[in-house]
Amino acid sequence: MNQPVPLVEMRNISKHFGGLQALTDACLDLYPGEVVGVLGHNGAGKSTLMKILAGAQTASSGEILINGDVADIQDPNDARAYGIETIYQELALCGNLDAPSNLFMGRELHKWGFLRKREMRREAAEALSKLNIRIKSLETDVEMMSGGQRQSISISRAVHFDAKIIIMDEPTAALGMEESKKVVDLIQDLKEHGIGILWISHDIHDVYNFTDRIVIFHGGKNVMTARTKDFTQDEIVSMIISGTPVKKEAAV
Amino acid sequence: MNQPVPLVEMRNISKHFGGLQALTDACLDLYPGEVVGVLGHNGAGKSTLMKILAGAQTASSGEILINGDVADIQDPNDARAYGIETIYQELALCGNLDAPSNLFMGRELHKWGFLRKREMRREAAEALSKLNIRIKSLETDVEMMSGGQRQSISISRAVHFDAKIIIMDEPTAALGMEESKKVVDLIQDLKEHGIGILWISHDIHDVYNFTDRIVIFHGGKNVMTARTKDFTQDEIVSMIISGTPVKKEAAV
Amino acid sequence: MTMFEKIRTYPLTWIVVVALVLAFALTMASPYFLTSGNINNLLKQVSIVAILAAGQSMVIITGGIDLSVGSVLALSAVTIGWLIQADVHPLIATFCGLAMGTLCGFINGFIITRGRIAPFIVTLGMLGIARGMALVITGGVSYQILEPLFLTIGNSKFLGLPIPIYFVIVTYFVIHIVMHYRVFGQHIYAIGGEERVARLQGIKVDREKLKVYTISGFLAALAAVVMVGRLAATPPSVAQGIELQAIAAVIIGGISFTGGRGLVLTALVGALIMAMITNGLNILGISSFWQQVLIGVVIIAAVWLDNLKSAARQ
Amino acid sequence: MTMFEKIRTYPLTWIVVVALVLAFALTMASPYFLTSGNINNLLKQVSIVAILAAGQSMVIITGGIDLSVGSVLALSAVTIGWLIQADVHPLIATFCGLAMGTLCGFINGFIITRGRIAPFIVTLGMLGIARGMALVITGGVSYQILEPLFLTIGNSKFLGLPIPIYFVIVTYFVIHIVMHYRVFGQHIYAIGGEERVARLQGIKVDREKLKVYTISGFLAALAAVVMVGRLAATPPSVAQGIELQAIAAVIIGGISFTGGRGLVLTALVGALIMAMITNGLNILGISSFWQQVLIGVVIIAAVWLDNLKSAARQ
Amino acid sequence: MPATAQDFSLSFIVKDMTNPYYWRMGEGAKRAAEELGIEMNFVSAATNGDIEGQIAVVETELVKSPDAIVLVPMNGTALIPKVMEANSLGIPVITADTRVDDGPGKVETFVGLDEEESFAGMAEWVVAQIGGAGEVAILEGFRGSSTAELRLNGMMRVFNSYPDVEVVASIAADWDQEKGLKAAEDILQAHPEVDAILGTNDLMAMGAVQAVQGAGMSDQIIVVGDDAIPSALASMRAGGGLNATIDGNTDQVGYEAVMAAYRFVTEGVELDEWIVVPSSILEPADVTDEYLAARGIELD
Ligand SMILES: Nc1ncnc2c1ncn2[C@@H]1O[C@H](COP(=O)(O)OP(=O)(O)OP(=O)(O)O)[C@@H](O)[C@H]1O
Ligand SMILES: Nc1ncnc2c1ncn2[C@@H]1O[C@H](COP(=O)(O)OP(=O)(O)OP(=O)(O)O)[C@@H](O)[C@H]1O
Ligand SMILES: [Mg+2]
Ligand SMILES: [Mg+2]
Repeated sequence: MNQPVPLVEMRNISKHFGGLQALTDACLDLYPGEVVGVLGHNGAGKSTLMKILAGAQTASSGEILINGDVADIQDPNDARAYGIETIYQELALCGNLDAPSNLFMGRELHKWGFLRKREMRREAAEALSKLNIRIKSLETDVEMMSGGQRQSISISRAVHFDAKIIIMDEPTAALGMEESKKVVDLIQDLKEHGIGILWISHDIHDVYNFTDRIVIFHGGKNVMTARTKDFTQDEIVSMIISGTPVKKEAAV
Repeated sequence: MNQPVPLVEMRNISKHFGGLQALTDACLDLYPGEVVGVLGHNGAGKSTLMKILAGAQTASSGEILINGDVADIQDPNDARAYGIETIYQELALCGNLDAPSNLFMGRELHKWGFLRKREMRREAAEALSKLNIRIKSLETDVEMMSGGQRQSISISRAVHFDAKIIIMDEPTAALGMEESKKVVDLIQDLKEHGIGILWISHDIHDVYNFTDRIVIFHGGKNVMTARTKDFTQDEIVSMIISGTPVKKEAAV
Repeated sequence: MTMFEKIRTYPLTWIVVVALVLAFALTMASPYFLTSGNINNLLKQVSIVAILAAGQSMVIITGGIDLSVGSVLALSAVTIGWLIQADVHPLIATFCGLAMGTLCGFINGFIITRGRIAPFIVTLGMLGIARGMALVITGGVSYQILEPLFLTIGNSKFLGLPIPIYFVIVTYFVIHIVMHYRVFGQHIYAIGGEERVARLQGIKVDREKLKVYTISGFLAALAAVVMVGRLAATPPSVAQGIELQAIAAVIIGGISFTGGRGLVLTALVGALIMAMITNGLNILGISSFWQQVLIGVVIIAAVWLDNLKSAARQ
Repeated sequence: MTMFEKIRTYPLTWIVVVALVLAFALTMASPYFLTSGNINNLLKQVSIVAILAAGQSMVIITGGIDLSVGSVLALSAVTIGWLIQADVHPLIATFCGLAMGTLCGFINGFIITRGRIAPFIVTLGMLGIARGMALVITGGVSYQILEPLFLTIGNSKFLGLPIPIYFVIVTYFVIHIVMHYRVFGQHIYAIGGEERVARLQGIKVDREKLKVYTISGFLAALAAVVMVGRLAATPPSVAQGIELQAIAAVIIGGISFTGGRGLVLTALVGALIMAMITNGLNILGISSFWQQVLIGVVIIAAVWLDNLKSAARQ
Repeated sequence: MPATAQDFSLSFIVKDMTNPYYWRMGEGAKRAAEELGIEMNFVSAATNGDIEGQIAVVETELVKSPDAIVLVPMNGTALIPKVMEANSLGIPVITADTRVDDGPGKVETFVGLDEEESFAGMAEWVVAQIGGAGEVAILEGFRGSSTAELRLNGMMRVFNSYPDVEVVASIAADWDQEKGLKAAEDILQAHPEVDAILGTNDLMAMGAVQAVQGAGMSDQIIVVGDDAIPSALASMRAGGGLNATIDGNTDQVGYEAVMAAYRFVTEGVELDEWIVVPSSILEPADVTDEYLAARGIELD
């Protein structure tokens, strides 16, 4: 078989927190230029799996391959080195800092260690304007912003730097319609640039229309991995809720 | 005119944070047994208005009437005394405590000041089960829970005590389909019991189907208050985005 | 959770193990350590810091700090001494001493909650104010207290244990009940976890904090009663810097400055560890130069050992 | 924002106003306060705490605390004294003293970050260790330092101002630049704001914290150089309890324990307020009994006044 | 220089007014000031050990340009620069109770007892009480203070000269009563055979008395202190407590120091290098009503 090498392959990832088993032999793969929807009920383990890929947590067992090679992701810096960017469900912003500071956190523009504040401000304004978000003053601390404004900053940050893999954990949960639309457009745009996207969402409609494949989890276990269009929306919904795969001839 | 007295009437509420004007003469009313959808783009001021009603913030100017009488809401306790319960967009949970503790926070069941832990556990389990949420152990600290699990706790808390007015600020943002469905059912149920509900959401579909009236904000100002079914979904979307009311003969 | 898991994750388990390790090391190092006489000593010596640590741990769980306990202790002690000197009945004097400490704690809490001033600043201010008042009242003089009441507290035993340890037991028993079985304790944990949320959920944050600081003041005064018993005197300069010991006991026990977490009982073990270190070094006759070095090393090592539990948990 | 609004909300504005109010009150109270001699005194007296407060404020902005600065100062001072006593060239001795303080700070940071131990405990441990080492090195003896280098630092003036104040100016200039114009400073604010987030965003939290504690150690050693100049001696018992003053200066300035916020320059004003209080009370000849009371009251009042700014903002 | 007493001003700077020891020195100084009809500022740092605090106090006093300064330096070396500063301002400095080290600072005279000799005397007294042989323990003052060092040296010199006397423990209790109590309790555990505990001040000694009484060993162990503070005297008078203390006559130190300063400034006489104030060992029998009356102390 002459399949291309997957950008990411997560194999048999298990994770337990003390006595609680959050993930059991979870598997997932992602190819370049592909949008994969990660689905599942609340508490299914989606965010946990994504955090493991992002280096925010470490798996109890299992392995991760990036471009076909085993990758050792111990912390967020390792993940970044592999070109993985993440929009965390909890947003991961420093409330005490303003939007540009959050956007460039850990990757500040500088000259000999001196911050280039003006450039960062300009670039941040530009990046945010792409999402159509109205932020009255870029100097406001993020903790004073509305839920949607904060989410936009988090999204802008993930897409601003050249990533190869972007993890989006419910990126549009707090966004308005117009803003959500922008994010979906953005996803299409990134996809065209060959970036692989893992997209967690509870909005089955968006997922159905804009993902190439879906992975469904239930209670920390894989239920099904398939091309999105192989199933109807209702079938997908039923799999998410019941946790048992719908039998199909066309299933991959 | 023989109109019933509104449960809540907010008149000409303005709010500025330092130099930033978040609300300008915002008005809103809510009748018993009514679900009012509060709509607007990100940063429109929806949460700010709700926080003012909930006593979490105080208005710079304007007045609030509860059952036709001017109400002085200075802090969350005042709001509670009027029977107002709130699901905050930021959830307002103590991450260091478990679900029952959060559910009963400030209203612990007790006998002569001694906690009735077992009763609280039992009631909490019951309340959460209504929302169909899977929480593996009620002893887990809330900060270790998934986004959806946390949101469910916040919802359960608001509906568990006998409220007259419930503010729901994007209550289903982090919920799965099934769980969202439960919340919508819950709203219908509460409505039948004569409770007034203010529901902020960006999900125009749900809002359209399950609200009696809508209030649209744009940049901190009222755009339109109307019976939901007087407009089409598309018209509502266009008002949210443009901020200008669609002209209609039928407008209230 | 299995029983083993439960024991392993219970906050007391590891710190008690650390204490036992230390006790074992000291027993090996000196034949005098594990004598009944010395255990009695240890119990007496730990009592004052332990009582202060109980109050301090409540304060720290709310996310605050109380630097004034040493000075409040001194002020309460001299109040007792001064009244006894003036021929007031010792029980009334004791009552007034307790009232004085409680008042200081109340003032701390009042200023912190009404003035919205950081606890560090307010209690630092009180540290100066209470100490100064103690000196002003006495003119710097230490009264000798030969009342049988206090001599009994300081020197007698009951059921084979020195009296001060009963003060400690009662204190921790009550505080443990309050923190884990009463609504008030529940509120304290909520406030320490996220004060904003506690406020939104209708907890009377200011009132509860006021109570906590008042209790801390009361316990400082209770410690003063033990101190007067032990010294049979009320020197106004007593208990300088003891606040750092009380705070260290709390933190060694595993209660964190971030608030909202921890078991008050661990502070007792923390206090015991601190007392064992000094007692052990005194017994070993280690030069006081090296003592300071060793106390520093052992404190860090004890907490490091205690931290291994989280490593084990991962 | 209007210009007025900007000035009004700038963190320095109110605390400077508080300082001016205090200075005015003291000038009214005593004819000696606003004499050039006394202003010189004040500048000399504030210098040591001010230098320590600069380091402390960085530490506090990361959400930590450094209790060891007083002891580290003493250890650096006796290192200098001991080497000079042994006929080492004073510049080399100074260098070694600075290295010693820096090393202590590094050890603090190392244990905090590697051992995941609370800064309070580690620096409390170091408080004992460094003080003990200072005593061990010297055997408790204070060396007399009559090197012109140090006598100049302690007693000379340059452009009409005492030399120590230049140490302060340079320190605050550098730290201000670092905190507000360099990537490192940006990282410190991020870590203090939300350490978890900083880590997720790829900031090398441990490395940055290590640097901060190392800088605090270095500044303690720098303060030691000034101290040696002022005392012309290196008593190992010097600077006991000065950490509380440094911390108080930081908090009075308006930097909060929660971390992530505040302007380092306010710590300088905080230190100045503290120094003015003591100096003023000394000048007024108030008995040291009442002094403690008044210092406590004025500290609380100063912060309360400063808090009015937030009230005004609401 | 002022010719009359009315405008003569004097600054008397002690270590720590909260200690009864310096309180008593102040009493003597005030008596002298009253007799002379001069103005005196009696001041100190907030706590003993706060060297910078005392330096700040000296600096402040110098701003007021007094005619003379009496200084009880907290540290023998660290106060030299301030003495020099006074010298350069032409303000004469007299030290009392504690010396400043030899060096560039010019001190007109030192008024005080000989710490080393006083404690050597106390050590001799203890050796005599225990019959020339036995175990003794010492509660030291604040390590690094010159007073603590002199006192320790005086005692060690004597004890070392008796081969049958063993110093089994020497613990720093920082002049503090509670620390003295704890240290003494621990000493009694490790060395139950100890025959005498020497506190280098009365506060620590009183702590030791409590420890000894708590252990029920009052009959076997001698406890001695220094400073003759009121509670120590009370304990001696009550019996069964403290066995002896050194009376350093600190009120006389204060008195003599003020007198010397006045004479030096107004009469311009050269002062002796050391104005010695004698000390004595007080035993319970010495604490008579007359003694207490002379000290102005009421005990009940
Ligand atoms: N740090 C933690 N400690 C303990 N349990 C955890 C922790 N993080 C997650 N869990 C548990 O693991 C399970 C999976 O959580 P996760 O956040 O991955 O769910 P999710 O699929 O993202 O759900 P949601 O749709 O609600 O975001 C949940 O039961 C949760 O309680
Ligand atoms: N505490 C605050 N301080 C300063 N500005 C604030 C504060 N809270 C809100 N704002 C500002 O007020 C405006 C309205 O915010 P609000 O949270 O009410 O928006 P919203 O309509 O709820 O938006 P979303 O749909 O994103 O939740 C925003 O521009 C926000 O930045
Ligand atoms: Mg999730
Ligand atoms: Mg909102």
